[in-house]
Amino acid sequence: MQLHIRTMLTIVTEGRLENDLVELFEERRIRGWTIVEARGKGAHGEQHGSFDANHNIQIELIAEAATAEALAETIQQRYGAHFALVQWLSDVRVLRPQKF
Amino acid sequence: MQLHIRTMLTIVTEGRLENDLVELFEERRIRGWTIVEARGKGAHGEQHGSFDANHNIQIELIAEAATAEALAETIQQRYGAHFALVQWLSDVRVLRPQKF
Amino acid sequence: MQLHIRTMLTIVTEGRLENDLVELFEERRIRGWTIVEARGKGAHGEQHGSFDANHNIQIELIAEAATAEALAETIQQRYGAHFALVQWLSDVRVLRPQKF
Amino acid sequence: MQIDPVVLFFLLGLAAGWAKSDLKLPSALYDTLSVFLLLAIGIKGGLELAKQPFLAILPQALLVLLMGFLIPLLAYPLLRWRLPQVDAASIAAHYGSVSVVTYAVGVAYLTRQGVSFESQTTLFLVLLEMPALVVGVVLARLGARQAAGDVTPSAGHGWGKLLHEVLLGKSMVLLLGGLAIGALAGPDGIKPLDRLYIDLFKPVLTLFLLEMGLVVAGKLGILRREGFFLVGIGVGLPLMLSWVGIGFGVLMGLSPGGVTMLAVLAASASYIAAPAAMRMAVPQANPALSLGAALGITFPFNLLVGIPLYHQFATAVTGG
Amino acid sequence: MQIDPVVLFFLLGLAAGWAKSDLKLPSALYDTLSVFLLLAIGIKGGLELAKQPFLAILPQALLVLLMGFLIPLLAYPLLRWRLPQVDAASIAAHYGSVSVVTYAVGVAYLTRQGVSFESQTTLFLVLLEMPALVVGVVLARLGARQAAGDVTPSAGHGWGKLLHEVLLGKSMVLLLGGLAIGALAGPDGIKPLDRLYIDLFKPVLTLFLLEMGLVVAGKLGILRREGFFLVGIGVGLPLMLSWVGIGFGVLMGLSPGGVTMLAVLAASASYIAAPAAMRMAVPQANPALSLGAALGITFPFNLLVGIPLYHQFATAVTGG
Amino acid sequence: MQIDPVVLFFLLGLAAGWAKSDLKLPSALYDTLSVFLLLAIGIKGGLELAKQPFLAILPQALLVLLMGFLIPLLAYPLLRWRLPQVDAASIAAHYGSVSVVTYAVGVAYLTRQGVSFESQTTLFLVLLEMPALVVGVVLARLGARQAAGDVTPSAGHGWGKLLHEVLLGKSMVLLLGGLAIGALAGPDGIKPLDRLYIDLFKPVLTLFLLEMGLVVAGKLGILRREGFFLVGIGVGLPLMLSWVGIGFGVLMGLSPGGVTMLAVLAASASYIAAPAAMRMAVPQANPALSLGAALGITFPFNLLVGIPLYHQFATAVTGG
Ligand SMILES: Nc1ncnc2c1ncn2[C@@H]1O[C@H](COP(=O)(O)O)[C@@H](O)[C@H]1O
Ligand SMILES: Nc1ncnc2c1ncn2[C@@H]1O[C@H](COP(=O)(O)O)[C@@H](O)[C@H]1O
Ligand SMILES: Nc1ncnc2c1ncn2[C@@H]1O[C@H](COP(=O)(O)O)[C@@H](O)[C@H]1O
Ligand code: NA
Ligand code: NA
Ligand code: NA
Repeated sequence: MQLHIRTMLTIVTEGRLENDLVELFEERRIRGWTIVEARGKGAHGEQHGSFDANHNIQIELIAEAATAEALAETIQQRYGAHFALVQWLSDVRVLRPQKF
Repeated sequence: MQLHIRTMLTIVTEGRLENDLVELFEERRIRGWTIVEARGKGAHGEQHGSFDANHNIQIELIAEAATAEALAETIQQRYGAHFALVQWLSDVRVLRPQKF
Repeated sequence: MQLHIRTMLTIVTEGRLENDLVELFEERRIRGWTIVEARGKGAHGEQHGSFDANHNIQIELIAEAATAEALAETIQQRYGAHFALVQWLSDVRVLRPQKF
Repeated sequence: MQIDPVVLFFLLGLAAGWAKSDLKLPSALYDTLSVFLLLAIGIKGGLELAKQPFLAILPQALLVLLMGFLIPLLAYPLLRWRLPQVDAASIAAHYGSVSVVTYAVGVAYLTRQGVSFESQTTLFLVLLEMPALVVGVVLARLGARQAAGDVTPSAGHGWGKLLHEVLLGKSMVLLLGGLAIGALAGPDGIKPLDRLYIDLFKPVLTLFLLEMGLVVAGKLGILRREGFFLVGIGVGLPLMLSWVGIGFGVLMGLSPGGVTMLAVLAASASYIAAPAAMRMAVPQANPALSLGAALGITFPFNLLVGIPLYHQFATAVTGG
Repeated sequence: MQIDPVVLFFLLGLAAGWAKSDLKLPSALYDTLSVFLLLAIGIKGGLELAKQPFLAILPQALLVLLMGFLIPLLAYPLLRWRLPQVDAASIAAHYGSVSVVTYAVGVAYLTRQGVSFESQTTLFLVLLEMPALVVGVVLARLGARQAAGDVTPSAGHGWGKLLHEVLLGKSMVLLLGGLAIGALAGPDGIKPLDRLYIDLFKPVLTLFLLEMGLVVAGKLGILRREGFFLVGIGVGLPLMLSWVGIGFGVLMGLSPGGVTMLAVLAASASYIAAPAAMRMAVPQANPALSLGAALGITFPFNLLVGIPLYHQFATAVTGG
Repeated sequence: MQIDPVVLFFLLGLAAGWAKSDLKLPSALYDTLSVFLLLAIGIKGGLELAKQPFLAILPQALLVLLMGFLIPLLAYPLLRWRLPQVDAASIAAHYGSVSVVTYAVGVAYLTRQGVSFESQTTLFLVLLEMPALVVGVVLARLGARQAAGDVTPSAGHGWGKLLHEVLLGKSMVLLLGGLAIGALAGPDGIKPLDRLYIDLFKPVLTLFLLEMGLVVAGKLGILRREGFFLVGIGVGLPLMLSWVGIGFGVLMGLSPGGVTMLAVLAASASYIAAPAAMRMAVPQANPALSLGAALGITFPFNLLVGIPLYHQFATAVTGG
């Protein structure tokens, strides 16, 4: 089995941003992503998730390195100043490179 | 502390496949895995998670490289054609190598 | 965009330990972490998540390598013997190194 | 024709979803409501069953089973006209099976109109759930076998697993379980539970319909893409199938209300049991297509137009 | 002054949270309960609306809208005294908008006291939800524009998106949707739903208040940090604003009960619609501050002290 | 002996789980139902408490506490016969504490039989929740201390934390909180809440029992592995302990119904509070073992066989 390296961008941020981020992904023609509900703590305090206004989502998104990095940078610039936001990148090996 | 490299296989797919996949894991004598509820978008459209027939799961499974890769290949062959499915592999460092 | 390497510690364990672990993080002056609900199987049997006494959490925590490893070791020593617990470490690239 | 208030909740959900409101019901609520509705309908059926000797309705039950096998066989050739075999088979299965919520709205409609109907219709609902699924799978597999190497042994469950999937699917278990509980406990035993399972049935249905409105709104995308064809299926099939129901109803000698309910059952399409079973049994079929038609078109069509219409049909035919 | 039992549930939640009990309600329950409360209040309002000609209450409705625009304009300069513009604007918006649960507890209080009030107060609740949010955003943006380069175009949604956010936010959709359903279906149509939307309203409120107690307990940290200032806002503003409500109530010629309810609405601060809208429209504002004041102080203050007090004010003023 | 309909829901869940149906209730529903049941039982107890002077039942309360301390001390030596100390201690704690749902089914059983019982049994339920947990932890720690170096200071919480865990665990908080609310608000204050907390209590119990059936079915694996021994514990202990309850009941001079309820309490094993506390206090104990016995065997045994049996015992002994 031949594996191919791609970059995974993980975004942890406020649930409210989901619609905006998905719009951004569509603009950039990203073809897929995965979202899970999360809570956590960071510089913006605790996000308990018990209450409407206050839950995180974690988005995982596999793409080519350049695409993922550019996306991370845009998100950082657009939302980093005022929203709870942490992003990280890592390498993953995928089976079907044409998918990402 | 000495750390040991193992391979982590992550599987994102339709919730309906959970039972089948767990059966497959048992057959292969995989000793552990972790499942979280997810939603997402991909080639098979959006999986909102709001509705029975339509939610994803994300499975993480640490194993030896060969085991993980073989598993990924089987899953790809068995379900890749007709089900929403994305898999990726990455390296992780674990504390107790005998566990995986 | 310049990226910086940090270590991500992932902890999968019983939901009951959440309070204790968060206390430990605060002691160690860890500045952030993310928690998602999980279920799974391991040496301690299945954690279905359907029932109070029986669900997992998965904690992700980005920190400097030394901090993350020391934390993993403490957790292993303190809870490894009697609780369902799996931990792994991996490298991630972050945008704002001063945050972690 | 005044609209039933329960349907207004569906329209509210539909409007909110269509306008991209951030209104969202937790999925746990959806799951809870559907467990409740299935159990409550089962119990009601069981209570009625307890009242009459089973043998008396056996002939009717057999006829209903026959109808369940027949409907997908009627729908399939029509659908084949423009669809691949697997998709035609899967959609035929959806329309052969039934929608519990459409049934419930039908009951609400007749009750509001003061029209009575035979109590065994709940039993018919249970009986209709499964046969069409079996027929659908057979049709799909016959097709697939002809289509050569495309189908590996792994594409879809074996028959044993499939039967398990259908018979022990959530809807069957709760409907049959409720039926058994209602029949065993009888009216006296169930009385202390009436406050939930009887009194709150209709109000809870409103919440469920609100959610269904939101879900259907989420299907508008596929409708736009698949356009007229899906609308044709989603409106044409129930209209046609309602007459199959009317025919069988008349054959069984049901009252006008009973004939109406059988028409509603025939015209309704499953969106819980069928998608679950077809996904595992015929994974090659496109679930967006069958769910788009059954849930995106037929469900609202039946709620808003179909049910009153079938009632008029039935009244005209039975001269009731 | 005997405490209403529904408030005891709030205190239980508060105590449990404060003592760090492991009591936790699932977030799906919270979401479900708030959907239910909003719908139920909307329906009740719609039923009342159906009873009287809309034109008759139009003048009152316009006055209420005016009050909604006025309150944040009054609160803003006071808050500017010690807060940055964005935070002052955001808090002003929270207090100009309304808390549905505070309203519901107010209704429970008056009902228990045997005091009647005009049925259109539910309509007022709906009307007050939005105007203050618009004013708050304008104030914040005027401020931000002066504050130079700090605000990139991306900091906050544009007006179109914002209006969408507010008008199609969960609370507006459910309140207005309920209103429409109640008005369209009328008392006869809603009757079969009474068992849920009317009979269970107050009991369900207890569960919601239990949860709110836990949520408020979670805000004690920020209270401790921000100390006296937040308490000053959280107690001072509602006390002051209650008199604005009383003034408008008297102007409209409402009964003592009606004046009380308008005071409650004026004094209550939104913690569902406002945080959602402000977060997207004015992301520079600190949400911990506004939510801390509105939910951490004002909400319990109104429940425990404010509502009875405003009733006394209103009785004294109207001589009722 | 006719089976109570609520028990049928348990059997339905058990059957569905055993047959590996895909029926699954959302965990949020389980959490919600248990919050509701605990609160409702607490409130009912509080209402009863409000009726009688506290001092009058103080002697009985003390006897009940004594029983709570005694039961684990009786069970422990029996369990030590084949189990390690930590496991024996943990299981002893589970059986010394009580199961709220078993209690509720007992109430339903007696009500159905038309047998009255002392209202303070709800108070007894609350009192029995905790003492056994304390005894269990002491037994485990004495044992562990002897077992040398195995126990690092980190294995298990300190006493302070543990007391917090137990006293502020969800069950204690909701039971005591409900008790206080019921006592403070009195029958008049609670009346508007009756529709939920009283009328829906039994119907809601059915949903909870359905879920419990599914949960118990999930424990069949451990039963198969641990075989006869677990069954021996799970049937033998409650049978034996029911007589302890009967003894104390007679000693207190309770009516036949009251003696039955005390037997039910003594024979029931905790599966909410005890597992939570033991997991943190005695992490060396195997939770699968204690939960397997308490939930997998004793819970269904009590529901199906135990409750009617204890009632017969009690009637025979009291000559009622
Ligand atoms: N060091 C970290 N490791 C993992 N997740 C983090 C970390 N810091 C913050 N987070 C997550 O990112 C969210 C936003 O972070 P912040 O903007 O720092 O408040 C938090 O609520 C956490 O869920
Ligand atoms: N590029 C991607 N990155 C992360 N997750 C993805 C990606 N593409 C698809 N997924 C996830 O995998 C599921 C199945 O993908 P697909 O088979 O492409 O529909 C989707 O519903 C997503 O949750
Ligand atoms: N090999 C594995 N890969 C991923 N997750 C695992 C693995 N083994 C165990 N886990 C997770 O860690 C939890 C505790 O593991 P254990 O202590 O082995 O019971 C399990 O319930 C799983 O969720
Ligand atoms: Na049908
Ligand atoms: Na206000
Ligand atoms: Na006991």
